[in-house]
Amino acid sequence: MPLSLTEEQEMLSRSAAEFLADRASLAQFRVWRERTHEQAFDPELWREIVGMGWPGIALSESQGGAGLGFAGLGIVLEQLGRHLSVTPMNSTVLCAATTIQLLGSTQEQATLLPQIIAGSLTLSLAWDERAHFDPCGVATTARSTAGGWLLNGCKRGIADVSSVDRLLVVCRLTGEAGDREGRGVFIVPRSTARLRIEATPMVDGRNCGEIELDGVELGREALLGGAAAPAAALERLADIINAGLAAELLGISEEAFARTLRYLKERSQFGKLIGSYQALQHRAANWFVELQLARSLVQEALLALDAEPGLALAAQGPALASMAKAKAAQVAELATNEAIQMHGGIGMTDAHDIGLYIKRARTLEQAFGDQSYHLNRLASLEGY
Amino acid sequence: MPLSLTEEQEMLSRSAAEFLADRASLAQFRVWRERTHEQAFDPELWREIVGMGWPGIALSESQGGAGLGFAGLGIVLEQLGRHLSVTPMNSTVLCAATTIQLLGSTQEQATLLPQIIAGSLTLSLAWDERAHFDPCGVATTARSTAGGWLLNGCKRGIADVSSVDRLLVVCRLTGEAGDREGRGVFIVPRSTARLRIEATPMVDGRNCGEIELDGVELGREALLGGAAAPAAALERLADIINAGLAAELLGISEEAFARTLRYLKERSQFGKLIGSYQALQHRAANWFVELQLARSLVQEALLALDAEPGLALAAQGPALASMAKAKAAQVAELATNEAIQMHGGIGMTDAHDIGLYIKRARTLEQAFGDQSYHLNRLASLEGY
Amino acid sequence: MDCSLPSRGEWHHNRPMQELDAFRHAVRHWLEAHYPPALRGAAMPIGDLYTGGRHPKPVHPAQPAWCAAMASRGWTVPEWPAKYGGGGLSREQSAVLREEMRRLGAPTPLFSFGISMLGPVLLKFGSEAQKRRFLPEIVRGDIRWCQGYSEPNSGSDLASLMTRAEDRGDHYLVNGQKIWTSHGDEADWMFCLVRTNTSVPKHEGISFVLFDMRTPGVTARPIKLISGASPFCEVFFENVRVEKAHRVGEEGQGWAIATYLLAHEREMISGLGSLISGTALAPRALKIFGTDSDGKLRNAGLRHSLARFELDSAAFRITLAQAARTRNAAGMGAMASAVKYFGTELNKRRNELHLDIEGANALQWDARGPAGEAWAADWLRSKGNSIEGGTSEIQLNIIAKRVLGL
Amino acid sequence: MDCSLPSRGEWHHNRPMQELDAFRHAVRHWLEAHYPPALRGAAMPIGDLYTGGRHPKPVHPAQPAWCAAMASRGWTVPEWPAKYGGGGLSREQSAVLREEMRRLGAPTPLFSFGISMLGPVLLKFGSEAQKRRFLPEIVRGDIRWCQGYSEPNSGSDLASLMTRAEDRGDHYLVNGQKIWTSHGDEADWMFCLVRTNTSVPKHEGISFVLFDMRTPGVTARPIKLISGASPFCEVFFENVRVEKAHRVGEEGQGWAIATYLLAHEREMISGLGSLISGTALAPRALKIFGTDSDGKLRNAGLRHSLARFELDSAAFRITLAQAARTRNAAGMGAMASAVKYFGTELNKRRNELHLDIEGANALQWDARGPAGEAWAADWLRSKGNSIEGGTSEIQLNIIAKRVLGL
Repeated sequence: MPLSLTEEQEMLSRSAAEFLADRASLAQFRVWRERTHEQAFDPELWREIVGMGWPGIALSESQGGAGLGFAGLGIVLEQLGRHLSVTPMNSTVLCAATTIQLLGSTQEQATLLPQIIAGSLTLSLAWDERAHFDPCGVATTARSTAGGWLLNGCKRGIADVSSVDRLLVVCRLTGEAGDREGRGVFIVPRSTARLRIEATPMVDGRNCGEIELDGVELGREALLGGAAAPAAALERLADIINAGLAAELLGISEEAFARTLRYLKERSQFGKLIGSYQALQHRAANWFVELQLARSLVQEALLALDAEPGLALAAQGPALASMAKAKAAQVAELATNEAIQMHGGIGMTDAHDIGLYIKRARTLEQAFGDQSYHLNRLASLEGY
Repeated sequence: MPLSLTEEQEMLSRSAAEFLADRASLAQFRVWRERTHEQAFDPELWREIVGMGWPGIALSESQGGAGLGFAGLGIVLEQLGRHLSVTPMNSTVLCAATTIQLLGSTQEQATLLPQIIAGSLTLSLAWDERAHFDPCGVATTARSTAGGWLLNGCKRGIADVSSVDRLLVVCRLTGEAGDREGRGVFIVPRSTARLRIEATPMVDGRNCGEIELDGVELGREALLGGAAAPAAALERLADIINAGLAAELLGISEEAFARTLRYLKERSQFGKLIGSYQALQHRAANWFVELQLARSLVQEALLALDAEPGLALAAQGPALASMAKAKAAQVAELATNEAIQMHGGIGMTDAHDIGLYIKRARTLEQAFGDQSYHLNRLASLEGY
Repeated sequence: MDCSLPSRGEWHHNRPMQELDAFRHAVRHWLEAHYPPALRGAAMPIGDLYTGGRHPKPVHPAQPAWCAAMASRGWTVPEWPAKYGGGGLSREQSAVLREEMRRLGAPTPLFSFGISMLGPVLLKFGSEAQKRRFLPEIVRGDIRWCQGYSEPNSGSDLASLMTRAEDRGDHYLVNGQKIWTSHGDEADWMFCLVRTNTSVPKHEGISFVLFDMRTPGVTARPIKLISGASPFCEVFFENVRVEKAHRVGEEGQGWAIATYLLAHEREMISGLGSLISGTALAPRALKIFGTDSDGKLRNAGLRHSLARFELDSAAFRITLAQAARTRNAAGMGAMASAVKYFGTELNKRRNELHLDIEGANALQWDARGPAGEAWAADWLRSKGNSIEGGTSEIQLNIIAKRVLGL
Repeated sequence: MDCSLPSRGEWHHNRPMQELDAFRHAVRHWLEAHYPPALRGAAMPIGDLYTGGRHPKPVHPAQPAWCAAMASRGWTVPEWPAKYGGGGLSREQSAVLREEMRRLGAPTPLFSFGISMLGPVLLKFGSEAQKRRFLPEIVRGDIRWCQGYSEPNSGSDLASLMTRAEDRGDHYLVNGQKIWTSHGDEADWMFCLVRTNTSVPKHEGISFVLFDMRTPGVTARPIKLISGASPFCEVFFENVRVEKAHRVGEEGQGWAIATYLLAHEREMISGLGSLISGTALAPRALKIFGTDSDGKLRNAGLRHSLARFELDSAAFRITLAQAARTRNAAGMGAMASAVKYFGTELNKRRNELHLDIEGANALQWDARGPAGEAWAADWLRSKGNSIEGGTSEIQLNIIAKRVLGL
């Protein structure tokens, strides 16, 4: 049961699944991961995805998008999770396009979003500075100079860093690390002087690296929106990203479940299919229930983030986003662990596909806050 | 596998089990719980227990005890847990005799301990003032007056309060609620003027009540040890009590397990013994493992509390006491919940014995700190 | 492969409701006129709902009038056919009625097994005579029904039931025993599974019969639970005469009827929403533990557990709401088991968490919460949630077999 | 009934050891003289222990000398009979030797399947010729052994193995395949379960044979795991000639031998103690999250999980120590499964907790901890702990059936 509510959404889900099974399958991932040090994604695949309009899926029709909202984007991300497809949808669309949509001036939106939609511009968001997501803990400084801005600091955990055209770098304009106010987002081309980029191979076969800004000089126009970003807009940005990551995590859990269920019906031990053993049946049934619950929260979070600002549902967006991420991560942990355990020895081999899901699941969980982070945030949002 | 390491301990365990099965069984508990409002325990049963020497079990031979240490006392408490026996072993022996042993002067010990051993004196420890154990949160005051002491405050959660001869009341001599130093323990006879005693029926069929000290006047000799109690001694007191409660919790878990295991081998559904279903088998096996782990910690904690002060094991006493209590409470929660669930509908009836264990387990957990309290303490002891 | 994006279309699930506006207006008007002022603002936990019967025991004096007013329009059972006393409403109209009732805070006027269980069975399997006789009584709440299913040796394995119904021409002679009969001591009639044939496989020899609890030979004895309450009975049958005319469906069709009822779990599912109600946890925790200088609950472990619980509660509520939206779709049977399993386990967790918050105070036998909740009794009672109505183990079996195909 | 209290007696479990003092003194003296200074103070994780063999790959250059010195006294296998090269020590003496080695921080001089698995089998089932030939090699670590048990379709259900050994008079011709053979590519000889009879029930047609891995027709192929390492092999047999003289025990006795080995799990259990080793968690957590003004770890949820983990680790260690004390008692078989099950699940939990602490840093493919631990690889490798050597499910089955009698 995929992440969809209407017939249109089901159609989108089906067509995404078909495309990815054909063009960005696990077999293709296995080929790709050998080369991923140099290039973060396959530009040919990306061109095809651009041709289908996915980069504009969440953007309004007036912005040149499909107007399907974050619910629409979530459906595609879920399928990317199921197929472990390597694309810049996460870095460029979920993170960067949303940043521009929320923080960019009308002019910037009009310039940048069409380039993203057309596939001529890829970007990645550089926010974190330490091993754990800490949205206010921005110590990288942007000092105003005569001609523009001077940036100093280090960023890490930047998706697709080895290939994107530009970076969106969250810097501190005023105050100090930990302050909610005073952060701004800068657009930094990868070829900028005094910008060092280093890609790190991750367990999920992607690269996700660091940058060092050692006195990077930028023009005045480099600051997105021309001013410090409102703290509320940055919070909404993180909420949207987390709901999107939750959708991808959900896809991973669902695919791990589907494959394991198949295996339970194929593999025999002691003369019986292992799926006929009640202990495994109960664990599979509980896993199925947990999947339903995660799906409910992810779906509701995406709807809330799409809802008109005045609506009651919209007000629940922040809490739902944290709930969706925490639950999706928890279920993905359950799913990927159970998948390996139920596959037994073969599940531990690199040659079998089932072991690939756990690697991607954990990197998605860590990005923009793990379970612990989001449970803590949820408690704070609810006032306890 | 009971809580015993040596042949002597096994003998003690066996004889305690036999005695309690005969004289303080669940059937006798059922009769007793109807009358427990007025009297906390059966004095006839208590006389027999005194005759066996249990009140002095942990006390040294020089104090007139059996010299079997807290490991010996734990073995008896475990059996009290298994049989849900109602006795003042907890209030008078585990709590009060230990308090006197740790805080009393030589003179006080020589006077009071023999009375406890002889069964002529029962006592209970009044420490808590709120719903959760908070050893330093003592607000009840003892002011020094010309003739002695003036006590004001309220205490709650006092075991066997409706029947004991005297109360040991933890009061504040100096400082304020929350301070580690400045607490002292007073001996207050139940007939004291301006002392109001109120017993509350609890889910476990015992009573456990409150006292109000509204300007209670006591002589100078009422302060145990003649001075404020060293904070370390009060901590050790709580450690010993918690290890003892953990032993009783372990007994509950073991008995709930034994009875459920029997039921799994008797009850059929769909033409098969329910114990032949693998899902229940795996849960029972996991439960068995958890029991072993709880037993290990309880045993080790008791040994550590008995160990000579200089030994490495003794230094681990505080951490082990908290680990033992937290683990025993967690396993008792598992055990009593699983026991009811595996018994099905019959487990929900008051007529069936299995439902009695859960009630006692939770009151024991709450006394002197629940899982959450002890995990927190453990983390603090370990410096994180 | 068509990889183009769908057009915007009906992307969200809000359905246009303009055509229902007139109906909504009329309903609102009527409700405002007939919903008793005395009931407004009163908290109405599920145990306080009006259950009707020959000797009704309304918790609030205004309940019978509210029930009678609603029954006069058939709105105690909005979607049943009007000719049997029902409201004859469409599903959409029924939803509007519920919404308008919710707007006023109006509780269900009548809560009964007649509505949720027997009615659907009679509508599907009953004779015309049975429908005409029993359904209007159910609509009005004249008769309170109880269910005779489980037996001491037939809990999860219901089909092994042994209560015998001997053929005596125009009637059966019933002997045996039922257990876990909700309110068997207060109910007026019982719908009951009995074995009419012992020489066929166990599922095929069962029939579904109705009889008055005043029939000679019927004895109901309350069962005291660990919580102290006695919501269930044992019911004994000694040569009880049951008219064949009161058999629903064919002889031997009883198991099919029971199965149909299990699948017809809509009411049960919406009832489950109330499962995870009770004392609100976070405010109690804040009251008891206070906050640290950052405004965080002082008990950090509890704070973490509370957040996990809240998250799972929200997931459960949303899943329920989605299940209600798709209630007639194919996936519903699966959801019923999933929701029953998770909801009951969640409620047990809620109650344990509540104990962690209140500490020893909640373990006083008579402990009462701020809204009069019986803390200890509610906690103990919750342990039965995952046993009654099909154990958690049975729900997991159903999911594994029927949904996952294992 | 005798209800009197026992006399104090031998209440604690410390045994008098005076009579061993002379032995202890001699051992200490010898160890201090022979334990290579180069190895002192070096951390020696289980993967770095010396494994011997024809082409030894010592991690530390001093390891072969240390092994040779210990082997010269038979102390690589202290309790084996001296006539086969063992130390001939009593259980008490052996404990003293271990204690003295621990005092010096001296690691096990030789870690091998020859010692822990094949040796006990040969001692019990081997012919005198086999003992005289193979045991001394094992004592010295001349030959490294591997185990040929699992097959692709025979994992948990080991007895269904299909590798055929055809009777050819004085030898067998072996065809088939093994999998999960630890270090099959580095081992010198294999002890192997093969099917010598297909016309009897599966447990009865199995024999236990030994052969050189250089025998023509034997091919070992490493299996790459998700962690990137290849500690296991597939091993293929194509017309491999195995002398009947190298069959241990009778034909058809293989299953009994394998079962005996499973019960003889002492070494395995003491090995499990090292399972839950690795990066110490609390110091890392403190370093990464810091403390609040009360000195508490700033991540409260993690603090709670850490305390729970520590508590279970302590319980596990204590249980292991108690199991070791009673290792020859009847309850041991039960404890072996309990300890294997809980220890491996605990180690998985440890690794997940470690990820929570390090965050994304531990997900770098090449991430290394302060002591050189391969974080990501160790985490991924831990997932196999509850699969290899009998899955958690099999351990729970064993406990349920053999211990609980279900």
